[in-house]
Amino acid sequence: MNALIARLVAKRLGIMLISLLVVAFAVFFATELLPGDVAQILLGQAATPEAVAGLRKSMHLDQPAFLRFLYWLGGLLTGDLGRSYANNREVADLIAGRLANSLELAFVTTLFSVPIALTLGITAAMFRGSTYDRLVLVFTVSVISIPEFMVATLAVMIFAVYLKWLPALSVASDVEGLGELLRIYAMPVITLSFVVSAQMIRMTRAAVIDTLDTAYVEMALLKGASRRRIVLRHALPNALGPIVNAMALSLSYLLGGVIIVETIFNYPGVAKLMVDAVSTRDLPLIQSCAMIFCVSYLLLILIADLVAIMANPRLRNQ
Amino acid sequence: MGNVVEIRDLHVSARTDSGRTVEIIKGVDLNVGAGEMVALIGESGSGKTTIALTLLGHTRTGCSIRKGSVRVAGRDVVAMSGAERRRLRGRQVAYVPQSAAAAFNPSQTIMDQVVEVAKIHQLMPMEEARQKAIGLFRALALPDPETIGLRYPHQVSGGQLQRLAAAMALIADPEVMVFDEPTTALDVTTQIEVLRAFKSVMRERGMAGVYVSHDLAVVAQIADRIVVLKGGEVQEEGATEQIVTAPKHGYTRALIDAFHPRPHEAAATERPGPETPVLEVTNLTAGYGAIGRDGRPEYLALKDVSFRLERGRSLGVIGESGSGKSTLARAIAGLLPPAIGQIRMDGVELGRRTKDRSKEDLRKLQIVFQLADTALNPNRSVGAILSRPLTFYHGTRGRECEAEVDRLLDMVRLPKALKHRLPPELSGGQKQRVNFARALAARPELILCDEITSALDTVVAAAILDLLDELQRELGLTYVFVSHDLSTVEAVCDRVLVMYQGEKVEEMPTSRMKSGAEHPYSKLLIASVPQLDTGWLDGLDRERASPGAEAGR
Amino acid sequence: RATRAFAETPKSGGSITAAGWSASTADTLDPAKGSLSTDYVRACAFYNRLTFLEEGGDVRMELADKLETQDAKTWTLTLRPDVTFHDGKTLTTDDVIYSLQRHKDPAVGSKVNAMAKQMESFKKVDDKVMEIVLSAPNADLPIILALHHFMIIADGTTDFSTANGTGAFKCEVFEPGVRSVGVKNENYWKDQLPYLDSFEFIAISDEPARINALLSGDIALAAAINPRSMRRLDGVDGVSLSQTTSGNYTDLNVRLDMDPGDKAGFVEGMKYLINREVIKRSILRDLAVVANDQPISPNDKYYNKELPAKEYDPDKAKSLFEKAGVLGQTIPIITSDAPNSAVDMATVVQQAGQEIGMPFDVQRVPSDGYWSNYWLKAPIHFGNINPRPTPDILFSLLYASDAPWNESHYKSEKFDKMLVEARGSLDEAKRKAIYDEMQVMVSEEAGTIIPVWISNVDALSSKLKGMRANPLGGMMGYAFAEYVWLDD
Amino acid sequence: MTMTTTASARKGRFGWHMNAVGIIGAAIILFWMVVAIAAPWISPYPVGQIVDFDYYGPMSAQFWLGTDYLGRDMLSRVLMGARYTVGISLAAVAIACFVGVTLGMIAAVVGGWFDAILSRFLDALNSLPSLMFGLVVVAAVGSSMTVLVLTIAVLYAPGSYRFARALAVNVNAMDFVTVARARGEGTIYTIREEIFPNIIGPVLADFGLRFVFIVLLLSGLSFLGLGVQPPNADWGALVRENIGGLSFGAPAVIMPSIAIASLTISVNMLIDNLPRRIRDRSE
Ligand SMILES: Nc1ncnc2c1ncn2[C@@H]1O[C@H](COP(=O)(O)OP(=O)(O)OP(=O)(O)O)[C@@H](O)[C@H]1O
Ligand SMILES: Nc1ncnc2c1ncn2[C@@H]1O[C@H](COP(=O)(O)OP(=O)(O)OP(=O)(O)O)[C@@H](O)[C@H]1O
Ligand SMILES: [Mg+2]
Ligand SMILES: [Mg+2]
Repeated sequence: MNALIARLVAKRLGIMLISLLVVAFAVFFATELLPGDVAQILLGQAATPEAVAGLRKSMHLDQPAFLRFLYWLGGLLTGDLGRSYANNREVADLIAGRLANSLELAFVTTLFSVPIALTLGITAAMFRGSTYDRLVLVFTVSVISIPEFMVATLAVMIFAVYLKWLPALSVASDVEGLGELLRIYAMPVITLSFVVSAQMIRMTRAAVIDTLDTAYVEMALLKGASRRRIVLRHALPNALGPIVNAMALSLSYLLGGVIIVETIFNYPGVAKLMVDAVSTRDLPLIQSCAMIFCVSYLLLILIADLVAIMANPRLRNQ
Repeated sequence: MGNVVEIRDLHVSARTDSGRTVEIIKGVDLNVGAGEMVALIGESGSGKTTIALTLLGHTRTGCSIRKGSVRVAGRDVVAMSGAERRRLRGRQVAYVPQSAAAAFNPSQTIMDQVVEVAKIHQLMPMEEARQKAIGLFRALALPDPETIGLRYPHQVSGGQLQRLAAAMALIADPEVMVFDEPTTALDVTTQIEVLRAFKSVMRERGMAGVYVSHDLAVVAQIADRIVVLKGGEVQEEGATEQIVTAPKHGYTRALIDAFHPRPHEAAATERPGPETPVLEVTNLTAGYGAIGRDGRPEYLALKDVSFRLERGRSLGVIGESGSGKSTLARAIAGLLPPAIGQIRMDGVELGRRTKDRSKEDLRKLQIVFQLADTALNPNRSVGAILSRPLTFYHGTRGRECEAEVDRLLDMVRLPKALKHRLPPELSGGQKQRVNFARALAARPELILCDEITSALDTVVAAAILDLLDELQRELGLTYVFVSHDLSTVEAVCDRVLVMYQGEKVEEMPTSRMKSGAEHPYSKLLIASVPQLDTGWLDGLDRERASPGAEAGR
Repeated sequence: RATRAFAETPKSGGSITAAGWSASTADTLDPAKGSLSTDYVRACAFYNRLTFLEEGGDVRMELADKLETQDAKTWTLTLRPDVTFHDGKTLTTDDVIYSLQRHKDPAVGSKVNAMAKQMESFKKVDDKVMEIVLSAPNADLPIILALHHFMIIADGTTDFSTANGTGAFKCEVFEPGVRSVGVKNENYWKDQLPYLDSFEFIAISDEPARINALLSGDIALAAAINPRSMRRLDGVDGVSLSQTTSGNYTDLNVRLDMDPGDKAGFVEGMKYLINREVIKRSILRDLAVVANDQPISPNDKYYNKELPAKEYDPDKAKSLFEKAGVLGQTIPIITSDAPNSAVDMATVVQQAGQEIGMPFDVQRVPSDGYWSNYWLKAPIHFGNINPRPTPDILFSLLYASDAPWNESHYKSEKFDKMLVEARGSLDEAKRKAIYDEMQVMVSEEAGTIIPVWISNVDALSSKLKGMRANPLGGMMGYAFAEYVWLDD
Repeated sequence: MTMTTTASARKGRFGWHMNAVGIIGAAIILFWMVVAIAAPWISPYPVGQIVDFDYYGPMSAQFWLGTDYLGRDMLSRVLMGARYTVGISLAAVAIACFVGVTLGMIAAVVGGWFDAILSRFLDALNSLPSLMFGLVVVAAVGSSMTVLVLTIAVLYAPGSYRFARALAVNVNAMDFVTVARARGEGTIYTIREEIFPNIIGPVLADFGLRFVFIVLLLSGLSFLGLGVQPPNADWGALVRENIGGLSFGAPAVIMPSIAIASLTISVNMLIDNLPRRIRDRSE
């Protein structure tokens, strides 16, 4: 069993490396295709040809971009993410704090949204076809069809401006105590939960319904098991694979896709960092962010697969 | 002492997708006395399962008990509250499902599921329940009774699972056991073991039972009384002996007739001599899994099989489940490239896989699968399914094609109007006919039939077999007929080939099958076919000292 | 409205958080590279300039004690005696020379490289006195030195991960794209200043979010309020507004060297087609002043009051387009969210065009890369010019034949000559006359259509006192931190 | 065997019946489609015209849905916006799903290297930030309606691919596909006739969700300069540009939101309640 998982993990890590390489190249070429380079963008309106040339030279941008890219890749192998072109700081330093922030937010959101999504999805499946079920379905579609920035703005207006319960900004800098932490995270987490839950609810519902239709669930019913027991002990463990997979896909959004939330709540995370990096054509920073998103995406999928395997004795004992 | 089960004027209705309500059980009465085993038989869709489930106060989604009462141990389950019904289930009435493989939760150990009833109803401490389960395993002649409970469902064989399902039902010492076709999915050798185990346990504990089946021979072994159902109504009811030997109702007679296969008559034009065979298979070896360095797959399902088959003849392939019968058919059809060996059709060697074969070769050799449900695309009309091979192989289109489809439907005795239906709208027998007609549409010379009647009830199966026989005579077809059911093989084949663990153990003419089998496995297989004789199973027990070890594998 | 009573007495103590509108990883503490409001705010807090531009446009000495000249070419600079850097080092002319000299090195990437080039040489007289020699006379040097980029840093500084300046605050935290925190410099050379113990500066790029943060009390100052948000803030207790009409404008540029701008009459037609009144009222909600197609703001003493703005006159525009032979042709206008309100202005022009049978194809392009890809390049596009303190800077930056940002590619030898003449002249009346004429030339001849002056509005908590307008831009020319105080 | 038993109950051609919820959904979609087509004729004012010097005007007899931040007529803007939101989103989601589903089915049927490489490639495409992708597209090929539709399609095809592939792999293992293969059928026939009809149900449900995402994505892309050009705006962009009016409940921000919700919810209502004939084909 452990050998199987070890083999799977090894294989996936191999694939991950290849994917990372592909993404790195793709991002590089995309950056190259974008008009303008760091020097030009940094100088902005003041970008006269001589000024650009001078700055490029001083930043060692006069080497071919591809060479710099390879150099960066080489550095990556030794764990060196390089220096940001835009402000000449270590990319690792720039990212570290913000990645921690992003992970924190993603973590809290996960803690909050996953149980809710599971509960709603499972209960909707249990009462399939009922008014409750229909309500949940309509709710999920409505939630995803309200633009994220609207949810966020509304939340701020209600909770921060009118009620003054929560701060309008979520600067995680000087937090004291759990209560303060909860206050600070409340609004971004609510907004993000809206965004990521819908998909999870729908998939959970579908997966649980699939298993509720099986003969072994009917058998459990005929053994006199309660509805609760049927769902929790018989249906859920067998629906875990697809559910976890859907969760992984939804949660992968929490790192790179939260730009709107980061903007509105002024939360310093990696999504905004990446946008900054793109707008300044800061190749090392763009690349590093892209790698982080890619790795987190692949890791989540790997975890989902491992959970699916652990949940399924047939796979587990192969 | 009164009846343990009393059903009075039971009406069950179902709501169809289009919102109509149809009555599927139309006023059934049923009594089961203490210690009595009553069998419900009838064709597919006659309402057997529906009635059996009402004993537990359960109806499938969309169905509801409209009228009548179902009294179990004196209490009416129809009138019970949900909580009361939950208390009844598992404890007073227990259910053994048709397919144990599907009825076990794949992610829990067997022991957990067997003792679950005790846990739900808090009948005894868990340790005690486990000990009791082990005792049941032993009583049901399961191997390794101490440890088998620790395995997961996929780690035991189908026959064992079926017995484990019985153990699961027996754990709470219920007053009534409900068996829903518990052996239909098993092969004959396993079926015997399971039947025997059921019978002895039931007898020992003096339980009452309801046994659902469409197989008269099986029912004859185990039931005290038989109730014959059709279209949700009771046709005939009587003691087993009476039903089997002196059926009164016409439908019952048809059932019993269908059981006695008409022996196959060898093809009329017995051509002699050294004509090139239609199909010649030499040293065929095939399997599944990764291909090793020696070119052999990891797991060999077929080892060194050879045979010849002449035009207009049919060859039966028999053997227990997993013996490699389907693998043989798939290898011949080119769906599973063989590792070693050749397949010749009309003396010409065929490509290893379908891709390597010419369209003409593909046309001449058609394969028909066991489960018509999965072999027919549920979303294409019968007409479309049948016209595709016509267009594909012969370029027939338009009106001509329509006419040809009509002719095919006629050939398999289906009304033309069926053309516009989708497969899910057909009955099992109809589906299998369409499945077969599709093969005929190619105008093949050789048809590989993989258990095409196993999933059908006897009456329908007999009709299909007749049809096969007739078409062979009319069109000069050659069949390879895969089955685990000897009587069907007997009905259509000239020769039989016995398979065991991927190897051909014996080949002989059908006529010699009963008397002339030499290999011990062939003998066991042939002796395991239930006879329509109430004393057969008991007689067999006396004959043979210990239950066969094979079935427990 | 901006000039609130200044009679109240300032109080010391307290700290605030203020929010600008943009920040990125390119944020810098190097004054030479500053390009965003956040950079300027930081620079003003941590460093000092030699001179400071007051509300009315007058120059006040800051680090400089005296700045004198005879011929507007050679300037003698005397430094204040008592100034020290945050690290304790005393300010000397070496620091000044280093600070000014580095702008001329292209490798530094200075934003004012072009302007610094005229400072031909620097001569140290002693620690407190030096000479600046210009390549040509320029009477505006004191104003030029008041630009944010000419902040004085310590001699030899190359590492800008923190700021070592002479300013009112010491840099405590600097996280590019996130926030910066300054704490009061106890040894500040100005008496009493600053009043605040510390201040934090962040950027909230989403405008509604910025206002929400102010309303919820999370921040004390929200810069650059959109005119259409006025309705939310009007009459709200605890919020006051600070409005500055400085020289900020968004202009529609028609390149004179390209089709269709090279066709006689086209540019003039456009000047009549643009509905300044609608732009002022509908787009900017009256937080604007109608402008007359030249870059010198009405607050400036050199503003030509005689020069009228062209009235909206679609019929005249139509006949001009007909004359140019372009009527009915579909003409693309490049717009983007990068120049303030440009998209809305483009639609106003488009709508007006539609009414006279002149179809404009408005193309909104990404703000990312707008300045390097479309600005100055597309035949018809929008630009946005921040306030500049002198006509000379404006004209040489934007209209001289060799101007780096010659938006409409306007070329006139006469204009170039007048520019040089005015620059070198210390005679006020003469300068005024020349600049008046130049304004007329630009207004009539150049392809830059400047419909309105855009006011800058900052919203602040009414506890925050001491904010005043400044010609260099909003937030008191970005220098508010040093001068504001908290009242309770 | 249960399949057999339910069959008889399904006899008859009642499969096309659609329930009330589905009909309402279809009616709303139809309504918006008619609006999209007829918009230029039924809009009371030109979309770009400033008709009111007030802004965020309330609903009135003159301006039914009030006015926007510039004082333009909201009704006209919403009506014209329907063209873009309905048209582009439907076109883009159709292309994305068509391409994704087709490739997914091919990958499932062909398998092997083709499958492995395609899956890796699309995974990589998926982890490219969409902002960057949008920027590159504008920079490389400029902006037009076609480009916008294609860009969205490219952004959403990988997800669709993943989904369809997983479904198709299951169907591919069914006997009727084996029969087709044994008959010698080509890949195209197999995916078109044998696989596709059996995954259409879940694919449609996925289509519905993806449609919702695309409606919202649209507004983001038009800010990048892709696609809908001023003075026109899709509904998402209308919400975005008028978001400042949210605090006093201006109809300018509420109305387009309602329009979005009505469209996306009814698309999903329709799909969830399609005649069983279509929806449950794969069950
Ligand atoms: N949920 C349902 N909705 C509608 N009709 C149903 C439903 N379940 C069963 N039926 C119909 O009820 C009838 C009786 O079904 P039942 O399963 O009891 O038959 P059976 O005799 O057990 O058949 P089999 O031998 O195939 O198991 C069939 O015609 C079937 O189509
Ligand atoms: N796809 C597969 N991968 C691996 N092993 C397989 C596969 N299909 C069949 N086998 C194994 O090959 C052996 C022969 O299988 P085959 O299907 O030929 O048996 P069979 O005689 O047709 O049995 P049944 O009567 O149950 O249909 C079995 O042990 C089975 O478990
Ligand atoms: Mg049944
Ligand atoms: Mg088989």
